[in-house]
Amino acid sequence: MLTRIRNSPPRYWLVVVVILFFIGLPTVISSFQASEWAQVLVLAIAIMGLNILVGYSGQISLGHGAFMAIGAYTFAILIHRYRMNYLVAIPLAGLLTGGIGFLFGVPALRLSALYLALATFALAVVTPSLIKRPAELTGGVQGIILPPVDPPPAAGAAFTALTGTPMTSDQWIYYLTLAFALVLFWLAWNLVRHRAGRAMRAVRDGEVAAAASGVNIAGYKTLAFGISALYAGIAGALFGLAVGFVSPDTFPVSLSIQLLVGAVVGGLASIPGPLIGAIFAYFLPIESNQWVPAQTWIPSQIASTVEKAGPAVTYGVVLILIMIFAPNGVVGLVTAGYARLRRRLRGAADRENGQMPPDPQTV
Amino acid sequence: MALLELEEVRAGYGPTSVLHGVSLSVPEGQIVSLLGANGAGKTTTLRSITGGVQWTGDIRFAGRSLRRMHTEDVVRCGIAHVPEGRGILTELTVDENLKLGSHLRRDGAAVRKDYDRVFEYFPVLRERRRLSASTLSGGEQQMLALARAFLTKPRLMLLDEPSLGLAPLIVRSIFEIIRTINTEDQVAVLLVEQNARLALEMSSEAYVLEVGRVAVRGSSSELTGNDAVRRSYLGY
Amino acid sequence: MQELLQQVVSGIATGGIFASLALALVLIYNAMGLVNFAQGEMAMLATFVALALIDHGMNYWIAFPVTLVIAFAGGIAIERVVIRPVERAPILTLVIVTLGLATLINGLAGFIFGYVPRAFPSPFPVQTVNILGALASYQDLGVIAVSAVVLLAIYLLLQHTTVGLTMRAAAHHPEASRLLGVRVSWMLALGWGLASAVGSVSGIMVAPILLLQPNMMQTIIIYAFAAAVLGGIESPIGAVVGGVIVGVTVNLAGVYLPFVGGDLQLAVALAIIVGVLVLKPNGLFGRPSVRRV
Amino acid sequence: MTKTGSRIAAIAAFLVALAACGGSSTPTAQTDVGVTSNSILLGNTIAQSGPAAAYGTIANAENAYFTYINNTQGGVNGRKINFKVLDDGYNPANTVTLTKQLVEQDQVFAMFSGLGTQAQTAVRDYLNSKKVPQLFVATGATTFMLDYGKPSTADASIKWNYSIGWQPPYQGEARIYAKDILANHAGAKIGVLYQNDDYGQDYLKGLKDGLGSNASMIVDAESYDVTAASTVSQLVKLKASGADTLFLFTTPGFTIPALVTVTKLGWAPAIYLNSVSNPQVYMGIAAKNGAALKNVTSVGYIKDPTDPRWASDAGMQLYKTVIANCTTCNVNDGFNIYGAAVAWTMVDVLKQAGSNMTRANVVSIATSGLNETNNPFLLPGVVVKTTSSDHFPITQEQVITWNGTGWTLQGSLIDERGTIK
Repeated sequence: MLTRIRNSPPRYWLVVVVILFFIGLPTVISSFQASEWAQVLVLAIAIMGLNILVGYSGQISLGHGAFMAIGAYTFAILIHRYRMNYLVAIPLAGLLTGGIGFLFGVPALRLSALYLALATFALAVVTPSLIKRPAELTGGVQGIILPPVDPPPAAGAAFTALTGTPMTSDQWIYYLTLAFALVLFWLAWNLVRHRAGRAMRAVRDGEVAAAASGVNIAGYKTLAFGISALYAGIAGALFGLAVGFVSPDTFPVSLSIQLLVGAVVGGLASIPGPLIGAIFAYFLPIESNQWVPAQTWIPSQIASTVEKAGPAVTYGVVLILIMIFAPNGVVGLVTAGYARLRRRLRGAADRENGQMPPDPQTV
Repeated sequence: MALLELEEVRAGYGPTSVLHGVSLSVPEGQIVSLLGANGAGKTTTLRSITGGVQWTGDIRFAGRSLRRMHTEDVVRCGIAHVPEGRGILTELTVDENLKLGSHLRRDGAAVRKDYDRVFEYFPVLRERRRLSASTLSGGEQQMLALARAFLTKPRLMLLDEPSLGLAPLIVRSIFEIIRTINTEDQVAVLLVEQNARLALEMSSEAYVLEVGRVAVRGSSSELTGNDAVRRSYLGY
Repeated sequence: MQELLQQVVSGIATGGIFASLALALVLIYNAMGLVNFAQGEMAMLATFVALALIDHGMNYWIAFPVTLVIAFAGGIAIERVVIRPVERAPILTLVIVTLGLATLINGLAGFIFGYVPRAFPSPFPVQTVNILGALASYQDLGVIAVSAVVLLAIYLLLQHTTVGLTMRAAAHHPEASRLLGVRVSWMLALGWGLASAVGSVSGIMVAPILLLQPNMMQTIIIYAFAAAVLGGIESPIGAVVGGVIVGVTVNLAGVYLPFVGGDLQLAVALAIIVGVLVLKPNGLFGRPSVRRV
Repeated sequence: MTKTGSRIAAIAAFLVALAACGGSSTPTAQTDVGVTSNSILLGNTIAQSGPAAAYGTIANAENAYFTYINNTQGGVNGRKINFKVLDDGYNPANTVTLTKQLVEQDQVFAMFSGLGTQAQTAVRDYLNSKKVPQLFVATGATTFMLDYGKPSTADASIKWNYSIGWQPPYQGEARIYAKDILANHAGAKIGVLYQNDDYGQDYLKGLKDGLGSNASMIVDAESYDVTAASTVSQLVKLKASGADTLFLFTTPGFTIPALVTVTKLGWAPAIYLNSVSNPQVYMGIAAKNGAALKNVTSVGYIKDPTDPRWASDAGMQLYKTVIANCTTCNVNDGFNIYGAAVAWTMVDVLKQAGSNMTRANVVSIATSGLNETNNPFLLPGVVVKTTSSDHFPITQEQVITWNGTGWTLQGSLIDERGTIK
């Protein structure tokens, strides 16, 4: 066992360090900051779903926020109307959204990537008014307020033992989100290296060639849509739990754009990409409104522009620049750099299994 | 000094290189044929001349190097390239295809005269003028491609296997017209052909490519006479 | 009955707005096989430019063509700076770039011009005229007339001018066109310039009705998508016919279908998009697209 | 992690201040989180980007008033008012996160004038459970006044006794319209165009309750969604219903095209306009676009900066000097004088709290002990009053009619206090 650990590739060590970092985080930061990091993990889960859809099956969804909305509302209705325990409601909401995604995947099969982008974008724009219509179910415009969640005694005691301070609801929600994130990231990684993942990448790289070699195109495209919706559904449910409130205006078009920016910045065909993308996509609007104006070294003219223009301008510029200069996002740059470094060190162009860096052309 | 000169041209597609140092020249007003088996690099040679593929070495046209020039600029220097598959725009009408040939020219009167000559050479084009180019047969499309190339008033025509897939009767008439254009308008021709016998009849000089290198060069009469060359490279 | 006619006429008017924006979408699709997600925001920005010109005392009938020229130049500039670097990238990259462009323009317009709705003059008087019993305002008829003129201009340009011919050639066979001396990448820029100009007409027509503010075109673009897709994504005539059909359908659905009512009209557009793409992807006038493998 | 460092310093300073602040004359000077010896920190979330950014200027105007008070009177009882405003882009999810930041990280004393019904309902439970005052929310949603003290629908253990509104409730305003209709247009046939959200529905409910038994006067009510391309089809239906009076419970972005469409359809009903859409700047846009604007009625409770009547009024002069502190504010924008007026009440409450600057005390004053008769920015006679049984700060409004260039006051103030149960 020891030998296996000692010579396992450095990437496994990196993963372990990252997990330990996230587990220990709440003990050093305030409860409010824990709630912020919980929302980062929520975005990461949704982006992972988008990543599977876009990065691994070549289909693009510009309306991923809509699936988060479905997940959040399913969760809220299960809790508010049917008094279901939230721990059960989260996976249930995820599965239901996954089912809806699978059904939406069936017509999506017939659409080319361009038309699918168009249809999902229209869905994102229409989502708020679709939610408002069944008012008696979704609470219409007022939305649904969810009761705060108290940490269970076991977790509370463990946390207090560790840090000496009582565990707040935000910190508990953080750990719950972290748990779901770890499971789903592990699932995604295995999916990638498993037959289904390779088949999905075959669909992305050359649909016709994949069909010729017996890959059931329809099945995998729908599967990819279903899985990405499952991820978005769970993310939506956790989002509802963290915010404690769901309403039509909580799922505007800009949420789908924020997810896309996260997926693109992180890197569309990588496992760690969504985490980095989520951190960027979450803190960008907040810090551009608060941190940037506070910096004296930024000329006031630029600072006030960034502050007043809101995240839209920065998102737009980031989307364009990343697509032009680094289509595979931050992780793409790192792996490309890392691969080049390895090649220079080892001289041999060996390709690791699993983490196959995609060739630059395919996004 | 020849109209077109290739010097140690290397070219290929990404990592695989096809031409390994090809040198050839086409004198003003002459017809030169470029022969060789499939995959020898004939089409790649033409495509490197008109910037369709990355190349190293040097290519000069009328003394000017074509290095790092876009295809559309190379063509504007007076080179007409009828590509493999003829490059006919089937969504457009015959007339529109022809217009694409003459759209760069400003000499109105000369253009009208050239249109009349084209319809004289290829009467079928006048009948089908309004119809979509997709209604033309293989031979008629070849005629349209040739007519369009002629209308650009080139100094050099690069023809990529004009005889491909055509009945011998039609091939004979097309080659006749190529000769007429060459003699009447002093248009040089670099003719890539599988049909070696016909090509050698037409051309004054010939090159034979083998695996991206010039294996044999010489006047067409020498090559036709030389049995060894004929048997091993030209297959008849 | 009179009320039905009234709804149809006002539907045709809103259809005219959707049609001119859909026309812009078709132009870019024809140029490079891409749906430009930023078309609506580009139209909105052009309308703000028009308003700035008018506010500086320029007569409406001078400001209108001047804005078209500025929009044309803007379209070319956007293509040269933002689209050319990714011209050969896969379609996903291009879609993300145009979406980024839309977000950027919307944010900038919001920052520069603010979100307070502004009045925009209409060249046509508000009085109404009685057509077969239905009251149509000159403004509605004006919108329909301008959209028809724009379609005719685009049709003539594409079908009966050399520039139009080279643009179509570059769109269908870039390689073959290059061998005939056509500067293909400039043709794309030209396509973007034209689409931007045509799109700005839609903005200028809708501003007096919806009032000019940065989010003016955010729902209009969805209706324009529906119009372009319904009409057949590569057919200019389809875009106008599609626009009118969408305008009338959405208007009638809003009035006569209780389920739709006032608030789900946009969902009707979504239903049209998904329905057409699934049942008849080529729309009414589109040609089946053969994909070379 | 620098934020943690600065926070510990803040708490230490606060404790020191608490122990040492026997300076002021009053016996036991109590203070609370967010209050230091020389400052009080108030927090606010409002939309300063995105579709609702037009409202963002309210917070700037409020800040201008606080700056005016800090500069001229050294703040309240020697404590300067610091006002931290965060932009939530009108998305309730952002409101929740930013409010938590203001409460837990920035340690504000109270939240003041948060904008948006959904946004403020999203944080009401959180603020009440943390006992942080949610004062004078910038929305006319009746629930913030009618449901004061009631248990939360989501968690009964939380009571809504730390939240209060300020402006007249939408339902109160609609009742005033009903009174006006019953008094002057008894035989009217009413058509209503309303936005399908709580804002529009609140108005409609107020109108129906106000009309009471003859609510049947409403012949047709048409709704629209914020994503609608236009409301033409709804207006055509309303005209066809034979209505001769039209109520527009619509936001400015939809009111103006509606007014234009009505003229375009050759229809000239008596029009009732809700107060959110009646600022003079919007009426000007509608007129410029061809709207006839004949026989238009609305209500007001704040002085209109563009009304020549107030040109030499002391309150208006004060407003002009106050607003000078805000570089980006347009002096004629009705939202800005609204900001100044509500900030005036806030300062009034802080003054009354005096040295007993605790959250509990400030809340009890604001929700049950207000009796403000001299707010210089409100129409003369408008009282800002709350008692232990009535938590509607402002319930009086005056009917106004459009005279082609501005609004003219009609009759006298109508008071709806106590009518909303």
